[in-house]
Amino acid sequence: MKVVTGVVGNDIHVVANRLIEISLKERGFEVFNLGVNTYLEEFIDAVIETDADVLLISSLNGEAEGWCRDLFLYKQRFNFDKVTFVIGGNLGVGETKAEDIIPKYKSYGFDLVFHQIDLNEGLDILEKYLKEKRS
Amino acid sequence: MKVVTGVVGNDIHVVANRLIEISLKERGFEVFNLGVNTYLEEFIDAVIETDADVLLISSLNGEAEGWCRDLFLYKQRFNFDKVTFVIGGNLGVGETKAEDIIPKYKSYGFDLVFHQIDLNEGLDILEKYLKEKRS
Amino acid sequence: MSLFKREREAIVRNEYAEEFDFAEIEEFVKKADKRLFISYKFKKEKRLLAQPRGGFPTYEKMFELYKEFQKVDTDIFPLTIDSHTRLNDYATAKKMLELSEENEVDMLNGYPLINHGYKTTRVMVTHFNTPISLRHGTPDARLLVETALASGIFEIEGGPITYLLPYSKNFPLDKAFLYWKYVEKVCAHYSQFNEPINRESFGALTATMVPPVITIVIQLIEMLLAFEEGVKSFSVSFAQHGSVNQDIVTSNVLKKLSREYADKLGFEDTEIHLVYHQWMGAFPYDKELSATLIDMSTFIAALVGANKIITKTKEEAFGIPTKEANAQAVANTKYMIRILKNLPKINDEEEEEILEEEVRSVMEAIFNDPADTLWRKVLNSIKKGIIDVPFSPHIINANEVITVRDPQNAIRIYEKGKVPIPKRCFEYEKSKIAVKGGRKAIVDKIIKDIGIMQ
Amino acid sequence: MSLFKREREAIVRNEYAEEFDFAEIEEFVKKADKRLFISYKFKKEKRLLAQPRGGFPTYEKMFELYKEFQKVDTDIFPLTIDSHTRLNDYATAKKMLELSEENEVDMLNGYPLINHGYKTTRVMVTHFNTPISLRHGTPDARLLVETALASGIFEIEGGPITYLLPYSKNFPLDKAFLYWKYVEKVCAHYSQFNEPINRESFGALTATMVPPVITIVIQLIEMLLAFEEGVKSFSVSFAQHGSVNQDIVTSNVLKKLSREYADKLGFEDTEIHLVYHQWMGAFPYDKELSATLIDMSTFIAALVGANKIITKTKEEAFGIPTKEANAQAVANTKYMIRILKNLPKINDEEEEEILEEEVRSVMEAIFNDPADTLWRKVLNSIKKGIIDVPFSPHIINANEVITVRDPQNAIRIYEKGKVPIPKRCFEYEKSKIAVKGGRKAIVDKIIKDIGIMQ
Ligand code: B12
Ligand code: B12
Repeated sequence: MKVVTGVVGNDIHVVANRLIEISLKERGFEVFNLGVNTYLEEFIDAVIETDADVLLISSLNGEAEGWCRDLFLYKQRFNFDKVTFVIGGNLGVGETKAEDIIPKYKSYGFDLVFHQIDLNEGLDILEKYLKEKRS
Repeated sequence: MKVVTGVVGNDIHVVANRLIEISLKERGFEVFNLGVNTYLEEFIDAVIETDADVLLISSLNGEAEGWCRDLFLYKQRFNFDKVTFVIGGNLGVGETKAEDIIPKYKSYGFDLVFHQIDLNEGLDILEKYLKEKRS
Repeated sequence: MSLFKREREAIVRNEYAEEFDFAEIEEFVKKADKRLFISYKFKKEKRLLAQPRGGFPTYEKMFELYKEFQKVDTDIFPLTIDSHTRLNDYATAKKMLELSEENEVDMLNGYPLINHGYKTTRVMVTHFNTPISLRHGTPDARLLVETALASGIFEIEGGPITYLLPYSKNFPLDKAFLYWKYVEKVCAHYSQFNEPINRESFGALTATMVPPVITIVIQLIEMLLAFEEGVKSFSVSFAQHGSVNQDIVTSNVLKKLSREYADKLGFEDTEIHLVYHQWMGAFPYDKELSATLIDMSTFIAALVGANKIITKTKEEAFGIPTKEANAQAVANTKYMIRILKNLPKINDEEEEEILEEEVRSVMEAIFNDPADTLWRKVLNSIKKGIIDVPFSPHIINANEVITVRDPQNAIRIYEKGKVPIPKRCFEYEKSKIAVKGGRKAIVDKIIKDIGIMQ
Repeated sequence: MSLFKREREAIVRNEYAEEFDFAEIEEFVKKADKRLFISYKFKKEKRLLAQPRGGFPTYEKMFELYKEFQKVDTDIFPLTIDSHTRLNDYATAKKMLELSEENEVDMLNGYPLINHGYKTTRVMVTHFNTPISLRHGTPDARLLVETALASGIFEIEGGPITYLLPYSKNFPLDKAFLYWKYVEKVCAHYSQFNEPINRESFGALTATMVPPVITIVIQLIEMLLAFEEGVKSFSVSFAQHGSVNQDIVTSNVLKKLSREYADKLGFEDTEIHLVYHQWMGAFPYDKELSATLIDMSTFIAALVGANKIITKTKEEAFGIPTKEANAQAVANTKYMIRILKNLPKINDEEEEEILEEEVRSVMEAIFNDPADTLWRKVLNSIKKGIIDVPFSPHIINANEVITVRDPQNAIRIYEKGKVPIPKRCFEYEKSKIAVKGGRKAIVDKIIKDIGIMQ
């Protein structure tokens, strides 16, 4: 399974990104890590180029919303049926509640949304999700 | 003016009591300090014996209520018209609100009730009260 | 029947106490889970342990408090006794307990152990299976301690001085010593059957302007009196002074001299622990700042290398804390202990030398008293003012020592009364004090010094 | 017109910036109230000063934040810039500001200073009349700093390394150095007219496993680069490491060497201050524990003798804090500073000697680079990996240094990459590390080490 990952927007929090790469590799994924400060378009290009199964976006500095709202436009334009879209990290500015955050990002086209959820907890859920999707 | 003072009941918090004595003397009162661990009856006896103008009771450990409820009985028995009854300190167990505490102690017969009020703030009010009472 | 045994039977025969089955109690202690013994926990876990204070009138509320403490993995539970029981006024305690049970209001500031009895209390103690420390402040704690030990409470705080001078107005000194002698004996007795019962002195005293020399002397004395009766595990303690350096110096001298005096008097086979009290003086009327204050205390406890810390709560200024606030303080304290790594070992040679000399001088004066036993020497020393605790409410306490804080907030001796502070030490103390002026200036300074954390 | 002047005029001519009236600005700086200058406050008040972080998108919310800070008597206010502005993306910042103004949601994580402009911002700055520190993280901060100084913000944080390696993925190094040279020049320029503008380096860097040697070297370098351009007042800084002793050692070495290098290079007429950052790494998702963590940081700041402490809040893990939480953190920090008395002066000779030797060795390697100017030597040293910041997102950063925590939580160098750590120092570092095993064990350890406070 191929995963494209990175941190979206003008966000340079790299620590989780490094750990995500390690953890994904340990779980047997083929990882294309675009690193921090990556724009949605770059992510989309990489997904198409690598024929990835998963796009796993991180955002920590709270500004993801402005950068990710247009995902649904790309999903209209390209055929991404087999791609799973995941976003996680700290998804709002200030203290925000998961129940407000999750539906919002789902409406943009994300399949899985993890707000302030530990990395490995999220990746466990992702693996389960992928298994179910396949079967 | 004569003041009988002390800490009521099985209460041995002496620090405020020492400071009260100092402050009352500085304000020109004649002070009879019965110290800590003094029962209501002892206070009443002292008031009668010294012909005091003020009975100023402290309580810090939260147990004043049980010891002071009977003040109104003494007030029925003796003529205490010229005596001002004051209580102050920490007047309930646990965190309690002044608006619950004050009416209760007033109903027992106290003229001035100071719950978690600084000593000198309280004594200022007492002096003002005495001045008004005299005139 | 031995005299001691007869004495014990007389003590426990009290109209407010249930009947004592000593054989059953001994059996219980023999078989008691080691996890109930703090002396065992000290041996096994070489880290700073956290213990709150706390007591509620009813069994149910006490149980709820313990459940709350359990959630935050509290190392040692407290059982704090209400102040009527402390003064052996079981009748009033009973009345107030009944009122507390009938109404929703707490009419007692602690758990009236005698009225509840050991059989009931033991159910709770063994249920939680965590060491419990008895906190009281009782000059005559004979029945209370019998009841506590029978309940499975295997640490007893207090002592004939520390639970008398700060806690009583006129309880007779000789009785206090004799009654505590009894307590030590009972503790020593039960110590034979399983892990030792731990005794702890209450070094916080009045928590108000007590200079380290007085605290340390009293710690050493109560430790020696306990060891004399056969106690094997003892905790000396002191409370935050307000000056970090003074805490460090006090800790270093207390650790050194407690071992030294114990060994010198032939008690080499004893364990001595150090307990640190989070700030025991007047708190600010602000919960956030109070939380910061107790965090600061925790840092210092770790810095001075204590074995146990006794916590306060952010509600200290307002009244007996809720169980939630109490457990939160433990959680914060344990968290800080966990993350606080790599503390330097600090000492201050000059200050330690001065303090040590002061302590040795006072100890010598006590030992030089002509009386035949240590407790009588100590009793005489209190009467003579050689031991003099500032802000003690007790009528026998000399009340001649006057202390003020130096510009660094260390407590310094301004007037030494009858306490035999050596000349050069007293000069050192006075040299640190900045306040000038007469009696009025000193009184104003003391009032300010009491409120330094507010 | 001088080259510098022409450069300045070009910089401020930006479609998102308002027109700059340099003559008016100079006049403003000349007449500015001394209370706006932190360099002046440092001189006047010889105590540990407290400064929070904080920035909100709209003027109104920023004003409310300052009002909150004023209530708790905050020593220095912050102006934290949003991350679009940091990356010079004023167009996005503008759009998001508009959205934030129209709706109730904050669409920016800081104050977009360029879009607000200096005329508006100055009204707020002079209203509060408290020194303000510009917090950004911008490699190209030329326009931002011009705007800040024109607004009356007289402390500028950052530097060509500290605001680049932790804050950027691929901003060109040479440009960063040149742009910061410009910033220093502007600061030096305005320093002539009134009290000096204070520059502060950002020693926290990535706040993740950075060893003290790297932090100190970068502090010294940025200080020297600023002094070279005529800056007269500078703050070196570092963040809590996770080991108290390592903080003490770092502070002692940093204080000593910053003065020494400054003097050696002929900058005797400069003021150097020490700034300590409360824990900058990952916080626990628990507000009460977070409050305890920052209390602990405050204690250490006082212990290491810092001149300023920069606060976090108990909401750190959750997101940009509310103004109330932010002010509360300042209140707690100031309270602890006030009550924390008589801290011992501590040092650790062995550790300090090792760290000093490491720093001198790396500094020597930098100075030995054949380039003609210091900034070019430094640039080359970064490229060569002589300066190597763990967890930097920047593509030029070598990323070869690997650090782990020793059992006391001190950060130790496990792999030194190209950083010229002397042999005996490296052996010392390795000797402290307990973790055994291959790559996997180290990675697991590092993950644990990042989360020590959680
Ligand atoms: C020091 C102290 C002790 C010392 C006392 C030494 C001594 N002999 O004096 C020691 C350690 C021995 C002690 C023991 C106990 N204490 Co105590 N103690 C304190 C503490 C920390 C400070 C008190 C103090 O000295 N303050 C300084 C003086 C100057 O201020 P003050 O007493 O608060 O009084 C001020 C005002 O109340 C006012 N005031 C007082 N009287 C009057 C009268 C008038 C007319 C006016 C206007 C004002 C006024 O003036 C003072 C200055 O502003 C307080 C908590 C706090 N406040 O921070 C708890 C506290 C008073 N103690 C408390 C308790 C319960 C006890 C114990 C029962 C133990 C226990 N179960 O925890 C025992 C007491 C046993 C007994 N028989 O009473 C509780 C009371 C609980 C409640 N009300 O709900 C408190 C509030 C702590 C707590 N949160 O649990 N204590
Ligand atoms: C270290 C740090 C920094 C370092 C970063 C160094 C670097 N290059 O990486 C420095 C100091 C440079 C920094 C800078 C800034 N930071 Co910062 N930073 C932090 C801090 C303290 C820790 C982050 C960290 O490394 N954690 C450790 C890693 C392992 O955990 P993590 O990042 O939290 O990620 C976890 C989860 O989110 C999850 N996760 C992440 N991605 C994904 C994806 C999936 C699919 C899943 C399942 C899980 C997942 O897994 C991780 C492990 O559990 C956090 C606060 C905190 N969390 O304690 C603030 C924080 C993230 N920073 C913040 C901000 C705003 C900034 C700045 C804009 C400055 C400012 N205005 O205050 C700048 C960023 C500029 C920019 N262009 O982005 C805010 C974000 C605010 C918000 N969301 O409301 C935070 C929350 C602090 C705060 N409370 O204000 N920061």
